[in-house]
Amino acid sequence: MEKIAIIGGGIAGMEAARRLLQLGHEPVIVEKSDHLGGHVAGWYKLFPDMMSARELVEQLAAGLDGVTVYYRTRVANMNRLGSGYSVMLSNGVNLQCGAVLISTGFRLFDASRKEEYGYGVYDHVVTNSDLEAWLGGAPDYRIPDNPASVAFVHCVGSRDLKAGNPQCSKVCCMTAIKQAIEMKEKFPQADIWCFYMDLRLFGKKYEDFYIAAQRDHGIHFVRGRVSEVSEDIDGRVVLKAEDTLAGTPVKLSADLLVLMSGMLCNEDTQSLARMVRADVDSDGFMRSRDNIYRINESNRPGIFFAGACTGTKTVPETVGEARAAALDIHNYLSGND
Amino acid sequence: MIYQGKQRIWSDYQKDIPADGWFYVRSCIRQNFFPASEKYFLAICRDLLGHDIYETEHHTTCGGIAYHSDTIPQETAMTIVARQFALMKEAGYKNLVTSCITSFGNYTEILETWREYPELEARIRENLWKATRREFDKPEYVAHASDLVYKYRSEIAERARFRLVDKETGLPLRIVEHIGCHYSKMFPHKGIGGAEYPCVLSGMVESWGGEVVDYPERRHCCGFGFRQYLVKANRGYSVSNTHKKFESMEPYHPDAIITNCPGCPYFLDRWQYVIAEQTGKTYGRDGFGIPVFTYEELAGLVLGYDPWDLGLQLHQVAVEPLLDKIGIEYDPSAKYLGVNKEDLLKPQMPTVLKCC
Amino acid sequence: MKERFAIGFDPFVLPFLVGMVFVLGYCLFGLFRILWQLPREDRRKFLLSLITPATALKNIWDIFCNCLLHVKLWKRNKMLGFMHSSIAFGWFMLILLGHLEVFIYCPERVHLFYYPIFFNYFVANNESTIGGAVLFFLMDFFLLLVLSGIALAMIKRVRSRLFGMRRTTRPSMLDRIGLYSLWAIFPLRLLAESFTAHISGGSFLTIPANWVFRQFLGNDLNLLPTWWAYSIALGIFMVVLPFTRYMHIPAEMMLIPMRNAGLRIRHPRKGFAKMQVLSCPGCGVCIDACPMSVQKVNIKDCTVYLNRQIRRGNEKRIEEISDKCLLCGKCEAVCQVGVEGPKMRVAQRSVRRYGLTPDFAAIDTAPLVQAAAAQVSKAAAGPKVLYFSGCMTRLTPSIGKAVTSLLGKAGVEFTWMDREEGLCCGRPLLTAGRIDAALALIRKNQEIILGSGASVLLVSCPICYKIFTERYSLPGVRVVNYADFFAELLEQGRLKLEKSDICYVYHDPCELGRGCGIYETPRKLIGQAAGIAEAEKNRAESICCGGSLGSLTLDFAHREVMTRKALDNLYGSRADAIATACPLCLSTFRRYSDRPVRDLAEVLDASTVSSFQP
Amino acid sequence: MIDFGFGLSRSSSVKLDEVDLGLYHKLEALEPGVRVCMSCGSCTSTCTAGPWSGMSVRKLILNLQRGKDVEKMLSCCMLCGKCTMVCPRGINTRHLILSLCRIYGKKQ
Repeated sequence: MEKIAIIGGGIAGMEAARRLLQLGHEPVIVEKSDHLGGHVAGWYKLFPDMMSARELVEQLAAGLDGVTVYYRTRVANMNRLGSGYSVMLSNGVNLQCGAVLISTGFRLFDASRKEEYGYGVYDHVVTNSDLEAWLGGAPDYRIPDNPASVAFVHCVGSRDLKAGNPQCSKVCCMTAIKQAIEMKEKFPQADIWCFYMDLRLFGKKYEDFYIAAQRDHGIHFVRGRVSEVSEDIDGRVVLKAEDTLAGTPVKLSADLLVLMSGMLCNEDTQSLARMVRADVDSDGFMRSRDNIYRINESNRPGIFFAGACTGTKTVPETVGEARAAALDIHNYLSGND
Repeated sequence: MIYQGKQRIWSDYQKDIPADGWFYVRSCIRQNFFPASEKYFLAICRDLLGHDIYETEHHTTCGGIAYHSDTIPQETAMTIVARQFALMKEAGYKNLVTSCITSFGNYTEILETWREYPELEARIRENLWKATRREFDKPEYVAHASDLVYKYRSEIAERARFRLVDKETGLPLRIVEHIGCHYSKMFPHKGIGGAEYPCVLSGMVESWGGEVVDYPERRHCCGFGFRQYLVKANRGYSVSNTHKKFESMEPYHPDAIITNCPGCPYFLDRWQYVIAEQTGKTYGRDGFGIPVFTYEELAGLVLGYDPWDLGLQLHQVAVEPLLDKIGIEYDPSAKYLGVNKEDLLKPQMPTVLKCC
Repeated sequence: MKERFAIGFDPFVLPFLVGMVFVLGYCLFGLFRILWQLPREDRRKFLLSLITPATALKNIWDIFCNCLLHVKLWKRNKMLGFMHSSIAFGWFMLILLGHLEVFIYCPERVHLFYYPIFFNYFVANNESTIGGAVLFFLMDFFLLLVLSGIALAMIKRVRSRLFGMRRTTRPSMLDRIGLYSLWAIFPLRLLAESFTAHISGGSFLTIPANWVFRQFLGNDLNLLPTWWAYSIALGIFMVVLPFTRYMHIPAEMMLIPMRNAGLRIRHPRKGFAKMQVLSCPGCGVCIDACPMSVQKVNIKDCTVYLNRQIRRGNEKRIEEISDKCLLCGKCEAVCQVGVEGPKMRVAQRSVRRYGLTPDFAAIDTAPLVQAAAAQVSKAAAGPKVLYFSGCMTRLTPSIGKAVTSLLGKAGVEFTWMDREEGLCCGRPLLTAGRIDAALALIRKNQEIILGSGASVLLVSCPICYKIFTERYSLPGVRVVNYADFFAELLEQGRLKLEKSDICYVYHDPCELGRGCGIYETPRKLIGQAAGIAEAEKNRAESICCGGSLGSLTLDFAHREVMTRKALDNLYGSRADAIATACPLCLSTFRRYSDRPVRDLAEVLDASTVSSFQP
Repeated sequence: MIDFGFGLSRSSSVKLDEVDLGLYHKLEALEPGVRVCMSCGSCTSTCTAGPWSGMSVRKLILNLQRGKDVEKMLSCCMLCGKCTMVCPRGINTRHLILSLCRIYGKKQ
């Protein structure tokens, strides 16, 4: 039985560990925080089924009996040793592994970098993850008790050269619509506005959400990117955008502004990549051997990827990829690659 | 254009048209614009081919033109239509054939509305009863007269004296077909060939020897559009749309246009004169226009009826060049003679568009 | 001393004579042309300044310090300074002493201006006088000085880094000819004087050399060829001089009086600008200074190349170079002769023809005036403060918020002129060379500001501040930069700061530092509010953030590299955070910085402890 | 010619294949960035001149691509550079505008 180091205990790491355990291996999860589940653990509900994110994490955790998990631990060093890898952890443990799975996920774009949106400057500006935490029950003083209007701005730190990320983060359109619906359900009197550049609703049932948002919830969609935000005398946020379809500049005073922060590669991932000389792609994420057929494989033998460390992914994509990675590792270790 | 592609679409939009037992309702405006067309529809289909088509002098307008011009509510139009149905019932017929495209659209629309809202039909029954003490049955089948001519096109072809070919070269004539908007654009399944590629007229053209011209603005309205023409302030809009069609068909050099609607042949014909006066441009050969025919006129021509009996002298655009091309004999001096051979006098000729 | 030849002439002086006549003629003609090109009032001003004792004295002093001693270069790099001043000053002294010799020993030859140059050939030493010995010693001494300079120059060509220069310009063909002939002149002079020393006399350098040479080459046949060679080298140098970078030697001597006369660039190619172009020595100090030079593709776009292309008349390149520049002003700050790179470029841009000209007539200022006036009149006693934040500050709302907060804490009532809608200050148009449009916009803003009834115009953006102070006519309104304003509030005790533990490195924005000369106030303020560190390149040598509106063509990717370079300079201070005083620097740095970037107002606001109690 | 009291109205549709893109192509050569506009409208909403002249770099680019005139729109541009700052595709909008102003000159 060979050890497999799984770096990152998000949903990708958890699912891969569960499957590797089933395949008779000995996965070890290295998690930098004090809990498993990563970003999803802080999420409230998952589209398109509006499943509870906590339930998903609990389900995944239930399959981890017998898996060693090191919390608050980082990889200090990692070297090729024989046919496997020697992984030095920050807690002093040294793992001898047959294979390494990098499942370090992503980080959210720091919305305060788009300073024209005033995150951290204005009273009523939150990000998608702030809102999700609040929906999940965490108090947030920035969210007013009874907002008359809520504005969502898509593509914050995505498709934006100035923010250093020209890529589309792909899940934000759908997240915005999901959250818009949730806000409308919480505040039926409120006007909800979505400011988008393009609506990219590509997944199963996503279009249904869009139609429902329009038809059942009366959410307003404006095609135009918000260029600047100011604060009025009552502390409301004033958005300026161009309604590019009508061809006129528009202004909106809203009680709450939600910024759909994009997904970027985790900096930790890049330092891991340097340790084993795995390639980093032009978008900052890890480079797979190809982006069609071997997304789970790195250019180094025995180093595998799962989840958002190779690019923006939805939850089902991440979980599916984790299973595929587990199978790839199993085949790699049993030599029938 | 992939012909097989069109055929595949046509196969989805075929109507099973009964051969006989038709109750014929005429059009309000055709009798003024193209007075011989309806006469020759009956002459060809009933008298020549021997089909059972009945008409009564008691029927009225269907109300469609007033309905589309926003002058009467739909319930009024429905009650008028109900009366026609009552006349048909009284005459013992079950199939309705209309001369007018707008009537066809109007009847179809009303029947479809009643199907969706039976309570409306009940109310109309009541209205009709209160107003006229008549009762009606809904027709089993509603067809447009062009549907019938389409159905009988082979019979006509068999008896034809002329074919739609250039007598000099033997090549088929290039014919533009123009379908009235209300034929199938509202209910594609009610038209032969559907709304995108209707084949009701192209079928006739092909079986009579001609070649159908497909051009980009084929689907576009003739420009009549009821309010667009009827209100003078909008008339520029009307002629602009006709102009757009002619500009689009011009590169194909069509020999003739065949239509199945009361308004279309009128506007495609008369606006050629107006466009010529406004832009100095004509679309036919040698300064002539492109002649526009109703399907009855074209059927009459191939069957060898006299062009002046068919009323072709009432066209703005001269038909003589086309008659010459096909080789149809006619007496130029008889063009402006009336029924009793009295001289109706030659009208004043336009300055730009060449006429004879 | 006695003359060896009664006619006082030998054919070998001809090359020198030709060169001398040519260069003098050329320079005089050029000078008259430039004077002719000057606008009338400028010409008057210039000629007047020449006869005004104060400026005349200053001219002489500046020429002595800059052209001969190269004082500025000494400050930059000792080796570089020594090299230049040894050659220039040594040569000057050789010429001066040569004249002195002629004046003393054969005054009847004073009118022959080749005589001092070739003095040693024409005379024979008959008696050793004390004076002669001193002169001979001095002549040898200065020749040695020049030779040491030439030696350094040769080393510099191979290893420019020893002289503090990472990159230098590539000399053109003619430049090389000039360079090699210049290098040849002084060794040849040494050779010629050494061969002649047993006749003409000499000193510590030439006498021993003469003795050595005579051991090998025991006759005087070598004498004449060396003088020929010396004369030819001089002749070549002077003939090519007008077409090489060495033109800066005569040109700079005229540039200094022109600058002292207060002339400004009025035409991109003529007059004062032409003089600047000719004065460029092509040293390449501006290459290292230029923020664009972090990338190889942009190296040939700094001021030295602009001057070179203007001299060559390469219009396409002139336009490219003029449009690309960020106008950060650093090349001007480091330039040894005072070529005004940014102003030359703006002048180039200003003559460009556009088919479309902005027209601001449609802008109705009345509602803006009314809105501002209504607010201003509401303010209680004291100065009526009108705050102009500028366009860019809308994209960095934190500045406006911090300024508002600080003014509130200090109890200053104010009106925010462009909080909702506002006009641009006009500086971007000005720097793009669209001067008439800029002036039209300035008039619009003047209407608003004067119409509002304000007495103080508070400006937080240095880009705006510069044009407000330079181009606006606002009688009765005091234009004040926010750094100065906050400093005053501190002095008056209306703001109180408590030092935080954060250590900031202050980035001098180009427009505030080099542009307006404000270096110390922001530092003083930050020093009171927090710790302060200095970057290696700071103050007048601060590196542009790369976001400047000055450049018309630089694209985003190229700017990013510059920003990162500027950040590296700031990181070098090991400060926790970066402070600056310009919205454009702020947003540009924030885009890439790995540590917090704050505006001066934010830094102050965070450290303000007590509020003003009226 | 007869005055009928009505006449042909010009079609409002743009024939894309017949559009005169001369101006656009000239601009492309001077400022290739014009090609990557994704019509997000950030430039328009942030525009300082917008309230006075309807200036919109987005519309400007689109109009050029459709062969329409853009002269009026440019009249109030102050070159303040905010549009350049906010453009997510990093287009040098100021250079774009200046280049366009120049091309207009050459056309006449």
